[in-house]
Amino acid sequence: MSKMKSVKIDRRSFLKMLGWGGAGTALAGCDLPTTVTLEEGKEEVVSYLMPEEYVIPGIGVWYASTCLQCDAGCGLHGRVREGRVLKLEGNPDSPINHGKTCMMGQAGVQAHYNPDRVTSPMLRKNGTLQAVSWDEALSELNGRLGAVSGDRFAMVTGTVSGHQAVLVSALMEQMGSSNHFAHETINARVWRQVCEDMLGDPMPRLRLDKAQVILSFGADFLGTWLSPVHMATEYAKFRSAPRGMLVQIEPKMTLTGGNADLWLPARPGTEGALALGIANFVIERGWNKVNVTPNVRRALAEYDLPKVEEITGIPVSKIKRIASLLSERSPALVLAGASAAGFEDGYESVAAAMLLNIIVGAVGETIEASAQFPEAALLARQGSTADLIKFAKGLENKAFDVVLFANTNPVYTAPEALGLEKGLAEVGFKVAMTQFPDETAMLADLVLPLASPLEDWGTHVAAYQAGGDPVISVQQPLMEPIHKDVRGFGDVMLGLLKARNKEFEQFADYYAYLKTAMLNMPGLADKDNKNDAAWNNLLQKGLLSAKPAKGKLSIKAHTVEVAGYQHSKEYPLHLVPSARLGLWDGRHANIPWLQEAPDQIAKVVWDSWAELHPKTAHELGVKNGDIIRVSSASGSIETQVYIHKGVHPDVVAVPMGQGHTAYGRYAKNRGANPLKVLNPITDKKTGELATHATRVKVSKVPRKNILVKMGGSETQMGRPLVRTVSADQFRRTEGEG
Amino acid sequence: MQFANRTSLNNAAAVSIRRLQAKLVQCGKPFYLLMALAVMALLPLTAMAELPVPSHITPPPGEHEGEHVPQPIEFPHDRHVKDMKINCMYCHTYARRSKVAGIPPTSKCMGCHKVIATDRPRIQKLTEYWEKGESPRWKKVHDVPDYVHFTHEKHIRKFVFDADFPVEDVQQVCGVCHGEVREMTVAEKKKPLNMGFCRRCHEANGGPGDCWKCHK
Amino acid sequence: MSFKNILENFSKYRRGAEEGGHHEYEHRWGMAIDLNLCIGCNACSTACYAENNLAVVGKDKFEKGQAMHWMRIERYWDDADAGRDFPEQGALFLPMLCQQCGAATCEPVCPVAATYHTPDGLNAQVYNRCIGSRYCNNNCPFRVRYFNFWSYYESSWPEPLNMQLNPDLSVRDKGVMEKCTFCVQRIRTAKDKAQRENRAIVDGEFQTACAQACPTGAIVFGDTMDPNSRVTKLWQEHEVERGPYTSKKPKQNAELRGYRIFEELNVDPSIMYLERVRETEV
Amino acid sequence: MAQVIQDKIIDENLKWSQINQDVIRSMQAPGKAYWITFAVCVAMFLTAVAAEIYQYKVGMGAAGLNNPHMWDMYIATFVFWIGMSHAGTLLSAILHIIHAQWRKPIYRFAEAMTTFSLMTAGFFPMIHLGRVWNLYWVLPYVSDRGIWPNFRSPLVWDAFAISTYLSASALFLVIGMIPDLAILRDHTKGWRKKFYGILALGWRGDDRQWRNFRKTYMLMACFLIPLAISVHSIVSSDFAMSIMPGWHVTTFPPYFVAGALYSGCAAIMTLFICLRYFFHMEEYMTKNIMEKTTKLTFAIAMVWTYLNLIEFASTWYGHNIYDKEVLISKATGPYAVVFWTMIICGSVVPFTLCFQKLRRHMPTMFVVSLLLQLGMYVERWMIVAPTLSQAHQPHQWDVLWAPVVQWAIVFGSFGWFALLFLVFVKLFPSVSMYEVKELTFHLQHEAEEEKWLADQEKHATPEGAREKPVTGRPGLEGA
Repeated sequence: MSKMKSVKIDRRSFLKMLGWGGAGTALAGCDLPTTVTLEEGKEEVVSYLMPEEYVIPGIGVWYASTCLQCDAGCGLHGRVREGRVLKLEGNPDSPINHGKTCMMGQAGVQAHYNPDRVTSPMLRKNGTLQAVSWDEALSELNGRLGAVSGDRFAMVTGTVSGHQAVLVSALMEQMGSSNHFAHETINARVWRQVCEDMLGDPMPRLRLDKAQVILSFGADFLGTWLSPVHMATEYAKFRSAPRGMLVQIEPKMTLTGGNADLWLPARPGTEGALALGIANFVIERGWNKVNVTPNVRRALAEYDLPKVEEITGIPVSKIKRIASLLSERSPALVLAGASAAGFEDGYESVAAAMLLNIIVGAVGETIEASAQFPEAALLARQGSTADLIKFAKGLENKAFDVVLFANTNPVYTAPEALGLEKGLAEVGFKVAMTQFPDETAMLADLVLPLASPLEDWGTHVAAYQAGGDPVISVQQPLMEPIHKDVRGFGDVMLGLLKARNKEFEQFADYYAYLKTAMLNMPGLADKDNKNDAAWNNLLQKGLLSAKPAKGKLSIKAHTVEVAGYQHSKEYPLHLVPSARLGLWDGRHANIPWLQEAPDQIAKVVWDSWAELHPKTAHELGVKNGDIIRVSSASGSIETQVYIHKGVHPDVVAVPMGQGHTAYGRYAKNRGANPLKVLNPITDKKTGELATHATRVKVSKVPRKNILVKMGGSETQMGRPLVRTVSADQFRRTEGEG
Repeated sequence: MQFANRTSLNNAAAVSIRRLQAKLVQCGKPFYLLMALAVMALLPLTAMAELPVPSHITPPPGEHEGEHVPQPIEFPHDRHVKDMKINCMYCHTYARRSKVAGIPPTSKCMGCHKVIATDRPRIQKLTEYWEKGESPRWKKVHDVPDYVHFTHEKHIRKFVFDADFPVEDVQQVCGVCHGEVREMTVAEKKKPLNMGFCRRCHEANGGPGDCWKCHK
Repeated sequence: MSFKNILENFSKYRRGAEEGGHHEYEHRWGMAIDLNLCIGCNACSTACYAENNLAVVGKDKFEKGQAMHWMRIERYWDDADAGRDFPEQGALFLPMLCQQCGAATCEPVCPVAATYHTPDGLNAQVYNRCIGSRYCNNNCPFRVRYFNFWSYYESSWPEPLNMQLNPDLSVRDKGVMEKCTFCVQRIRTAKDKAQRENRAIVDGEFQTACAQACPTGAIVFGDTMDPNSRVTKLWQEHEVERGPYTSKKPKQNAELRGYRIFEELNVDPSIMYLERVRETEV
Repeated sequence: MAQVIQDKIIDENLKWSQINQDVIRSMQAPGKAYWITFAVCVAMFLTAVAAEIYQYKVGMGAAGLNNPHMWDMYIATFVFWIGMSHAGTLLSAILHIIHAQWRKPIYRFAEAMTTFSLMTAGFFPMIHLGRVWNLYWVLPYVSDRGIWPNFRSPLVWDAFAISTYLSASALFLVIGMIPDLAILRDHTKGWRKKFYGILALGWRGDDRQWRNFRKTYMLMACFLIPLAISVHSIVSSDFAMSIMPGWHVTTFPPYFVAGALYSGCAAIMTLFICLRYFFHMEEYMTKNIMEKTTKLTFAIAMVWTYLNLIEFASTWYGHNIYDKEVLISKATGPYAVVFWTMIICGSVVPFTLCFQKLRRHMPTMFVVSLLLQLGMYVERWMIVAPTLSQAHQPHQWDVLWAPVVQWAIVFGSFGWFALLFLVFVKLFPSVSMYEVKELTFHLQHEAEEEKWLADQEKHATPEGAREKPVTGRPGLEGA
């Protein structure tokens, strides 16, 4: 152990910051250049205590780590210079992101250097949170944990995987509690369930690169679905000659919709019916590659095209065209995401899409069995809103005495109707482990400041394993903690475990635990750890491939029953809480780069907005920038109008991410949070929150806002800036692939 | 090139005047005026550096009377360079590899000073730092503006390695910009290190003339 | 640039003004941006913020049009959408950054020569030479130059955000024009490294931050003078050539996708765009 | 013949001592109205100074500029003031060369206007610079850094042109005043005597001095005319040298010069009426002179209108889509009100000058002259802003209305100009005494000659040939 400790010191000492006193920050032209810069003795310069072999001041070095901005698990390379991490790039070795990142990944440094981090433990005394020492905080926490028994203890996390998941389960085991809730608002829980039920694999690999036509029912795979960066890299192959075709059916144009060849808004919640109608038509014409059981066939026959048109509002001709495309341009791939799944019968809608996949022969062609990571204990405990609802139920029943939140902010993301805040008030002791002063932390009795992902150790197993071989990727710190008084998530968990189980005392800290654990993984040959070669290789590469526990897909097509469309007089519109690549579910609202980055479609910055179709806006008599009140049965929000044609006329779409009441200077009191007004409707099968099922009415508020967006003209004014060419010509000149 | 014959006095005066103007604009204290005048008056008295200049370098004219910057430890360059004959790059190891020459890691100092001269107050101060596990916070003396990209590595390569200049005499090359460090305790700025100085040297020695080579 | 220099090189200097740029280039950095692959996700733009110390201006200043995004994704709706209920063909995305024109219109108008053409084929902007007359952006048809209307250092990088600042390039203060540099700090590092190792720069050895980040690989960056570079091959494949625009020039194969924006203004941009592909049959 | 007498520029029977008296009276200790005006001007100027200090401190963002609109009212105002300076040169130099007698009572304040509007214009390139403290980098000075300004840039030409023009026109003004200053030296006491004594440069009014004076003055006039025309051509190249639609216009130099003369003449009309009214100079600034000025203004207005139409036509038929769209947007877009203000004030309002009744009605002329200047101001703004609002890249299209800081500085520039002018009229003779004397002498001579000729015809010398009137040398006899 002592040896390990010394190793650790060596490993970490390069992270020490050098000479931070203004390096790279003096301004060109702040003043007369001669005054500022030709002065001697203004800046400081500091050397390392010990020479570091690979660290030369003035030269940047890249270290591998893992991105934690969402749960896709992309590999990272971070550029470190003078002990500061400056820039993140993708790890080219990662089969997930192939060296690429999304905007959120790029902004990881701003989460790390965020000026609004929690810098010391805080304990609620006389009603207010006050800074305390870690010793005091932990003794308080251990005392509370000691006093609670079994299921009275609950832990709420986001998606958690790798060795952190192991520690979480260990803690739950030690506490004798089964109440671990993993909460993610943006998830693919319903898709997973459908895949599990119909294909026997919860997360099959989707081969976008092989597909020639993709029909997506609201799956924003380029933006927010499953593993966006990976999907985008695959999309590039899909779009290269001979170029596949993308059809997107969704009530509000997402980033993926913006790139579709055909974008159609079906009436919200009728995607299932549309899928069934297409399936019916495909079978009718005999285009199906796989035959279905007579039961299924009978059920499908109900969905003749005129009826489907009536339900979905999509003309028969278009439906026929889509159906013929699916057969002409095989292999096809049908996806279904949030806007199809977010209803009471969401499961059925997604199942209908999957049925279509089966019928057109996508399964086995473009849908392959997943490369499951072999170590079950390390697999991701994937977050869902079902867990949040379960947790809320528990709160309602006053089932918990101590609740431990880690890296999650349910107080912000939970709909008002779940009564989370009220329920939490009844809980004896609430602990928030977080980097930022978020809404949950503001309600907590104890706040434990966590190290940022770029300061912490960890391992991650992505839920969606993109490559042929599954990987576990390593998260290593890229610099020493900026704030002295923060601790890694693993370290805190290990500390809690040590207090309960002597077994864990052999590990000095989480790093030691992780290293021991990883070196025992099959695949790291150097078991006796000579010169740390295997370990160093692992850190250098950033990930470890394993032999896949390959399953086989077994098709179980069954009948699907989707509900018809119901009009509502009182609440005529549907609320679509759209997910944004950027602010995600609101966790990145405190990152200035992401606030300033315009929304990909609306191009609005620093605020939220309600997208309305010009027709709807005309009926309501509102213009861009007018404030409207969006009211559901569970509450109301006010936000500015943004009019464009990329929404269904029955829809008001408000993006998630804003409307924080805490969370630092960049996020606080900015915009509105659509999640708050969602009705507590759940998907019947999975218990997921039906995010798109809330009906709302909209009324004008006599106030106006200046809609702050990028770009002067909405069209090119006939100027040939973005030129287009037909796909036929493209295939002629650049080949059939 | 037409400036190459300019006397160092003129040049230094020009620099001083610019500094003076700049300072006056910045704070307008008559103090600076007096100081600049004093510097100007003293300039003719300044003895020229005696350090031999390598024959393959045409040194740019230009002198500067740097302030004596108080450092955490009054490090005696003269002792190390002149008396001990230690090569510049023994301590400033990064000069041939990186933009910056680098301050030696404290362990390097301690490599000798665990045993040598341990009774001296400066060494005791150094030992104190070492035992605390800290490095002294030195003040930068030779500093170029942050919009300037200067790299030691290229200059050392051109004037030492590519020119087959004996590495043991490297201080002559360093001295072109750093002055006669062997006569100083802590480093003092002896050359103006402003754009005119750089440009004159680049013109005389065939350095690049493209703005973006040095400005960032 | 002394008197002597001016006298000796005057004809070259003058010709540069007329014909644009240098005549003996060391490199000519260029790009090819495939609009068929660009999904408009903003990864490049954010990467640019991270790499190039771009200031975050905040909502009020963004509203005034003072944002500093060197790389911006322009989103256009189809002109044909005006007659439709929905934008059925999606949006049109255009990554717009400095085109590093060979005959850049920004260069001749700068009164202090703060912007000039480098032997690498780049439009350099020397920040500390800039006096802020802003003529360059007025004369830029792409409007890709950004002026520091305010001092952003305090507001944009409150501690410890300023620790992220890239020391390889300066932080610009108020009154200075700035623009995309094709990540000249990366070019510089790569050139230094190649020189140290006594070799030519290998294609793909380094990339600009935007090209590196782009998830679909829509942006290809490289030396258009290196015959083996990916970008040169793309330019050749699409029969796009450098140099002034003439209508007499044998028209490239009309079926090919390569084009340069505003080429008819004779600015000789260094970025070739590839046309967005549209399915016509849906 | 009767026409000649009716049309006379000025009453030729004015006594020279009366002229001296009248002009010196105008320079006497100012009254209440003067001080109030002065205070208003100072207030305007100080507001501008405050705005500029604020802008200097926080950056150009204070002026509300943004990415497409890198320039706005500062540049428009700069062009306006430069333009205004042209009429002084025109009146003084061109009319001097072509011996237009009627210029003599009014050229002095017009020349002062030239100098002062240049002094005002000179501020604007500085105000508009992002880093004004480095302004001197525009000048080619020998520097330690060995770098030079970019001689290809029209902004550098501007720097040369403006500084040359300012020094030349200031010199012209001062030289032209020397005989008057000598008069003042001889008629004043105390500090004024000393002051004028220094400025009069030892003028005694002897023949050699007069001869040299006239030669110098003529030479300066000849030098100034091409200079003035080139200055505004260079200012126009700030726009014409760019490739922006609406700026890249080859007819800009003459268009700018015409516009400059136009606004300058209008300004002369305004100042003419002010001086006439406030200093009771009705005898010097007669309605006849006014009429001649207005006729000149009308002619220039028509030239300007013609060039304007030429520009529109060439844009229209040139079929450059970008140019055309900018033009259409000017007339129909968000700036349409401003555009039509410009057309009406610049091309329609001048038709009032066709009517003699109106021409001789001073209040009307005052209003008209202000309208013309408004038209010319918005013309400059219509050149700068709409092009920037709607150039090649539609993504960067925007509409900008200047915020308060810009307005404060622009208004302040009027305050500054007026301030200079107010100081001038109290320190220097705003009417050229010696030239008015010259004029009366000539007129007398002319009248007498006419009379003599008429008499000759009528009476065929019954009382014998009357002697021709004695011609004396005009000049300083009265001084």
